[in-house]
Amino acid sequence: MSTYQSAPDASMAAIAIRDFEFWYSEFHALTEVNMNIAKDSITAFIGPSGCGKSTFLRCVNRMNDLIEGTHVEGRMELDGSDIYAEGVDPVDLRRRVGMIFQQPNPFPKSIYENVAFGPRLQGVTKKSDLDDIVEESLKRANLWKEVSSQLGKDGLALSGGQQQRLCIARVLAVQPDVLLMDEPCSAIDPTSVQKVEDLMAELAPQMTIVIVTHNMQQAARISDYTAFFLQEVAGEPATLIEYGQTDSIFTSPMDQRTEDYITGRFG
Amino acid sequence: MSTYQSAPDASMAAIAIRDFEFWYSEFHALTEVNMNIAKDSITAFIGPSGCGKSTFLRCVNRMNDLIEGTHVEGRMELDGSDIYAEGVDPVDLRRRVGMIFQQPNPFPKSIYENVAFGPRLQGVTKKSDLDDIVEESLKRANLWKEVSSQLGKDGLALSGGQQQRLCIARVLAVQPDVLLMDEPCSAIDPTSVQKVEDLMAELAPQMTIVIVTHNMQQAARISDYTAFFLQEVAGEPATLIEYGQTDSIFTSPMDQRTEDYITGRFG
Amino acid sequence: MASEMREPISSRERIKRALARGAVHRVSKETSNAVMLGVFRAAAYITVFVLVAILGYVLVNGIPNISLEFIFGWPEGVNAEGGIWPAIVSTVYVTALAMLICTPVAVLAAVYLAEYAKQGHLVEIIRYAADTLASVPSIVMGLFGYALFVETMGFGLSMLSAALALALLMLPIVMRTTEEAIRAVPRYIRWGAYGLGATKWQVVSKIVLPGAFGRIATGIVLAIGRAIGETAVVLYTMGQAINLPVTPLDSGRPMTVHLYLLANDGINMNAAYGTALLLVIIILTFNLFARYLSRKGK
Amino acid sequence: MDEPDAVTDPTEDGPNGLDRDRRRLALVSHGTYMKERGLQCLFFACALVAVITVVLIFAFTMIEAAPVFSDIGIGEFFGLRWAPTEGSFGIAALAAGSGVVTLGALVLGVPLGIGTAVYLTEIATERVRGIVSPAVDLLAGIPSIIYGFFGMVIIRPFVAAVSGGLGFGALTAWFVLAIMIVPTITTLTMDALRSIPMGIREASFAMGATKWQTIYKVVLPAARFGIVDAIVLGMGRAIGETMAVLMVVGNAPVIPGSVTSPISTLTSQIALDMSYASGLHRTALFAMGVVLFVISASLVGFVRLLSKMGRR
Amino acid sequence: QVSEHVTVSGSTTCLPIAEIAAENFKQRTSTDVLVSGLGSSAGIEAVSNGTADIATSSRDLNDDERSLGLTPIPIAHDGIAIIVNTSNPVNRVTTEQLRRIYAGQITNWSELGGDDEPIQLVNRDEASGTREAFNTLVMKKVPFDRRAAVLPGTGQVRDVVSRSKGAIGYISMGFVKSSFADTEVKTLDVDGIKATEETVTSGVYPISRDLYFFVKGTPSEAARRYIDYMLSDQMDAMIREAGFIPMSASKDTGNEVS
Ligand SMILES: Nc1ncnc2c1ncn2[C@@H]1O[C@H](COP(=O)(O)OP(=O)(O)OP(=O)(O)O)[C@@H](O)[C@H]1O
Ligand SMILES: Nc1ncnc2c1ncn2[C@@H]1O[C@H](COP(=O)(O)OP(=O)(O)OP(=O)(O)O)[C@@H](O)[C@H]1O
Ligand SMILES: [Mg+2]
Ligand SMILES: [Mg+2]
Ligand SMILES: O=P([O-])([O-])[O-]
Repeated sequence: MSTYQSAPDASMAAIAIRDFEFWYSEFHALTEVNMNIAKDSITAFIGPSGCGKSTFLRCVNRMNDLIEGTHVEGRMELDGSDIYAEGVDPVDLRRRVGMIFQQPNPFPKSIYENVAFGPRLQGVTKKSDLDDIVEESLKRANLWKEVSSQLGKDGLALSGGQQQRLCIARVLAVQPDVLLMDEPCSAIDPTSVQKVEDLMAELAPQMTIVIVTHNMQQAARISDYTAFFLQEVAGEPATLIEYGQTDSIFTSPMDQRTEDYITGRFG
Repeated sequence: MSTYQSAPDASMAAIAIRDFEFWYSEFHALTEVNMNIAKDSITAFIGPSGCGKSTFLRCVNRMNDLIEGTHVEGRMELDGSDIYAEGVDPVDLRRRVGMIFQQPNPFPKSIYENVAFGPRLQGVTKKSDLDDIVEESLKRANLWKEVSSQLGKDGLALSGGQQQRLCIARVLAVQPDVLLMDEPCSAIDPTSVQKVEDLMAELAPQMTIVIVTHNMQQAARISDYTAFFLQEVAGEPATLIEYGQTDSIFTSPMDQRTEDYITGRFG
Repeated sequence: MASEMREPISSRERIKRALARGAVHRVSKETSNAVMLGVFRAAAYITVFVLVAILGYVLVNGIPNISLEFIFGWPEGVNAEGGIWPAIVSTVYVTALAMLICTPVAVLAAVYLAEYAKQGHLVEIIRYAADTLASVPSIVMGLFGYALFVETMGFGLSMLSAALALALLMLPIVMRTTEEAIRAVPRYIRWGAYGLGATKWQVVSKIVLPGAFGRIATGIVLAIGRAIGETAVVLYTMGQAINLPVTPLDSGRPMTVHLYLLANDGINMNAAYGTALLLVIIILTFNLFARYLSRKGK
Repeated sequence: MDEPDAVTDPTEDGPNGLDRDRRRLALVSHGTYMKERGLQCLFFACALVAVITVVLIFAFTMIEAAPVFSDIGIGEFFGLRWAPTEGSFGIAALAAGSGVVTLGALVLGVPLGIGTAVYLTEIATERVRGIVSPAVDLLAGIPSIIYGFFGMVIIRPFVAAVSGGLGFGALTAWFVLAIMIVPTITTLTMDALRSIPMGIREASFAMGATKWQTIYKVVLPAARFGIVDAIVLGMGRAIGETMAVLMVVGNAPVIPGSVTSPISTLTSQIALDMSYASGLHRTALFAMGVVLFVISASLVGFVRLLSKMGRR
Repeated sequence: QVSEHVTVSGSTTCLPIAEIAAENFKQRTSTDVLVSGLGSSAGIEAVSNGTADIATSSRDLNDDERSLGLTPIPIAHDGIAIIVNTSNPVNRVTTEQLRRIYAGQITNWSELGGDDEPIQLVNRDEASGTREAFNTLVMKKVPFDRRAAVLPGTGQVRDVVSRSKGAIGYISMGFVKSSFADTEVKTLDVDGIKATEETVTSGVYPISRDLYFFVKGTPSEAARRYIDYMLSDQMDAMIREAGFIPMSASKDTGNEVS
């Protein structure tokens, strides 16, 4: 059903999705998703509002487990092992698959404690180790310069863009293999958007990044691969319409619906 | 200060605005607005978020009177009489100047009672008259077919798009001369947007319509005239930057800031 | 096109005509508006006036009777002259004990409802039970406390019996405010923690409860205010002996009961006014403190 | 439960050097599982405390009240004559007293409470609201004994002076209870009114409705469930109130001749008799407790039903 | 050291003297005595079920209570005064009239030679020993008018009567005069006799009774010493101050009180 244009093959996949279906209780939200998400590159999910981009993203680190009544079918493999297999600890999975949300969501704690939160969960207690991790993570998130002198400050006291980078630093501190970002730039100012995009470009070579965005230009700018989702009929499940290298998708979409969406004919 | 391109002249004006200023208590929100809103046509207000489009729209039916501490200067004339003149009853004014909001807001009553609300306020009590008004208004709002068999149903039980049309029917039932619409399509689905746009086109020949929209394509598609507002410096009042026929504004804006906004360079 | 146009025109005319017919019957909307707004205003003024009158009355009559000796002294003699120190201590003692008993249970119960429970019959039943508990008339709680704690469990008329009964009274209040507080913690923040690989308990204990602390404290303080003012429950669970309680099994006489007895005996009304004023001051202080906490929590 | 086979072994078919830091996904460890389970059970137990208590209250009062059925008889129990020393345990007059006192309090208190709430949410300026609504909030916390005390020293003598009687009776109780329930009704009604979206008020004004028209045609109907909630909870408070009533009704367990003659209520009679009652008398008091409990539980049930309807 | 304490519960009439005794006793022996007053019947109930060491009562045991095995210890004599509003011109009643008043048969003061003013009955609650004594001595099994206001405390009866013109009530004579109340009440002569220490001690005043302690079985050491203290000469002045008549008064004159 989906169209593929020079999409990553199984050998390049960090995450391999096969015949994936998703339900919110009664509501069948996603159907027949098949795709390989390329390792150490940036994949963008685009599509009109309500087409299940966030839903699908949250399937990757099983955040949907937290919503009552959800249910999946099909396989989703992270480095070859099915994350929905019986007995798999979603907590461990989420440590390996970090997530950034639309709304920057620092904990109501100090900057330091925000970043140290993950390592502490994993049992790091030595002050010097924690200091190290916090500094490294903030540096990787391009935030160190701005906050190094005020690590005790409340994370909520930062600007929106800084908060978002703090959230990224917080995730980097647990060394995830995959980073999921759900519209990470839609609630922050243009200058901060620039910084976050730069940061993503820096991280990509060693990290699989998946980003949901409403901003076509952003998808075109930063991603290596683009996946277009669509829910054609309200109430029916959405699915993957077209997937492939970003250049191809944006310059020569093969599916009419992709083209309509990209050229702004709806949505 | 504002630029005008083939803007309506005073003879065509349903609403004539002169040197209009607006304050929320201390905050000077709008300054030096001068414009003629053309009778029986569609005028679109565009501009980035927070530039006072809604504020200005709400000045036209004096909804801002309901907010404590607001204050206006200048003149705003509806068919030649100043609506801010002493002794003008805002309640009567609002009957002549209907308003549709971003969020469809039917009363938690039956569809019938929603539409009959305005006529009842005006003293219509005869069942047959009310029946007539309800039917005619729903027909004009292109909703009759969908709801004629279930007039007793709660207005809130309709879909978002139907709710918005119900709100329009509700306003039509009191026969306003002017219809103000504040982002009427931003909270409803694409199919419904189509229906509402069609409806506006049908109504326009006999009704002055002013619409605030964030959707540039929509403004271009449906409006006869377009006004671009901008607040250049945060904290300073916003003003009208450019105003004129929609075609001219979109194809050859005279002000650089208008061009920047329309081509998506900011906002 | 033409046929499309005709429809709305005729509609327009018909609406206009119907509206015009109706306009004949119109009553003066300005008058009814002015009158009714006046009625509402009057209702508010009466309410405020009455409540201020009560507080003013208690204040005016109470102030002359309050002194250090009144606060820290013991009741003496035939006419209960002197002070009400044992009553103050009994009140503080029993309320603190009730709070200690109630808070952990209520907070953990709220955690269950907000974080763990699946919506369903069980949760419905728990909520119904909590609501019912909140509305059990205090005299019934007194009866129950007397039958269970005083007699069956053998705690006698004591701080412990009274505190247990009061804790039951406070339980639903703290439970509800805590649940609301927990729910008010944005789900985004929770997700952030889950996303970092926190287990449910870690999220609850490290993120949710600290985040909700201000509002939980508000609930507890409000419940304390309620417990301090309670009379019927303690009357038959604590006894009324004038006594400085030491162990939880001691009897005592809280301020509310002292006030009731003074008012009934009607002999030393001065002491009654003084007690009433102190009681009101203490409770208002707690409630103001709760407001302060909730404002700070936001 | 642990099924390692469900996870394919990466070392077997790991392709082409891309398995930089490939590791198996950890399975949920038994320790973590047990700990989380244990905590959940603890929380659950705490949540059940409320249920258990309610059941206990009912069961305990019911057991203590059991002889009412065997030794007094249901018919006699709901009879008119309350004279425990003479072996009559009819609660009809007391129940009637509770009913009369509650109804009157509602008649006075509901318009005041709702009127105040409407004024504060819909009409008053920001400044007035800022002062008055916290004050009403605070007054909701004033204990009933204070209201009773005030009723006893001010309202009762006042009613006595006006009516020429002793001043004990339904009329005095109405005033006292009305004052008591007004803050409750006001705060709850304000909650209900505030939860109505601003949008429909704006819509009404934009249709050319006056403030009053908006209030009674749009706002009050939209808030009707919340307002009924407020009234029912105020009613519960009035029925269950003990000390304030005890201090002003005069405690005569009869059907009164007028609103200024002494009456008695279920709650005040329990409070009055509890200290010395023994035997059947005591049993009857517990049975009255059961009656009160059932009334308040049904009111709560009613409110919950209503809010469920409101949500729909 | 585990502080021993004595729990005393019962009559509101006896409350003041029991509390004074407790205060003084504590000063002397540092033993806590916890006194509460909910009515005589409440105290008797409390002692018989073990929640109190001593019951105070303003009446003797009734027939039901005799089987409980309680030992009565009279601690003072007391008269029950009939009180009316000071503006009431009536000065005397007979026991017979009193009975008919409280039975609801005489309902207007004019029937007693007073103003044309309805009689407002103020009664005590059933826990009250005063009521029980009044019932025995005056009502003689004729039931009380059930429409009467029932007040749970002596002080309230006094206060209500002092403020309502048509009211009548009965309280322990010890409470008639109070330096703390700002209102006055007037006592009526009963069968032509004023309630005074002499008339009560001599038994001439028709509505008099004794105040009692009741204990169950052998009281604890501390309780026994508290009782002894209450009966000692040291308490006499205090008992008089509270408006009652110490037992020694009748011993002195050699009179026995009914
Ligand atoms: N918790 C939920 N329970 C039930 N349905 C849900 C839930 N969350 C989302 N949905 C539904 O699933 C569909 C997909 O939602 P989703 O949030 O994934 O869309 P999206 O593509 O992320 O949209 P947006 O661009 O607006 O964020 C929508 O129809 C939505 O209504
Ligand atoms: N009630 C109010 N009191 C004070 N300031 C207000 C109020 N409402 C709006 N403002 C301010 O007035 C300015 C204009 O707001 P307005 O809502 O008119 O903008 P807008 O152009 O409609 O924006 P949007 O596109 O987001 O709807 C903003 O700076 C806003 O913060
Ligand atoms: Mg989304
Ligand atoms: Mg706006
Ligand atoms: O002394 P009593 O309170 O029992 O009348």
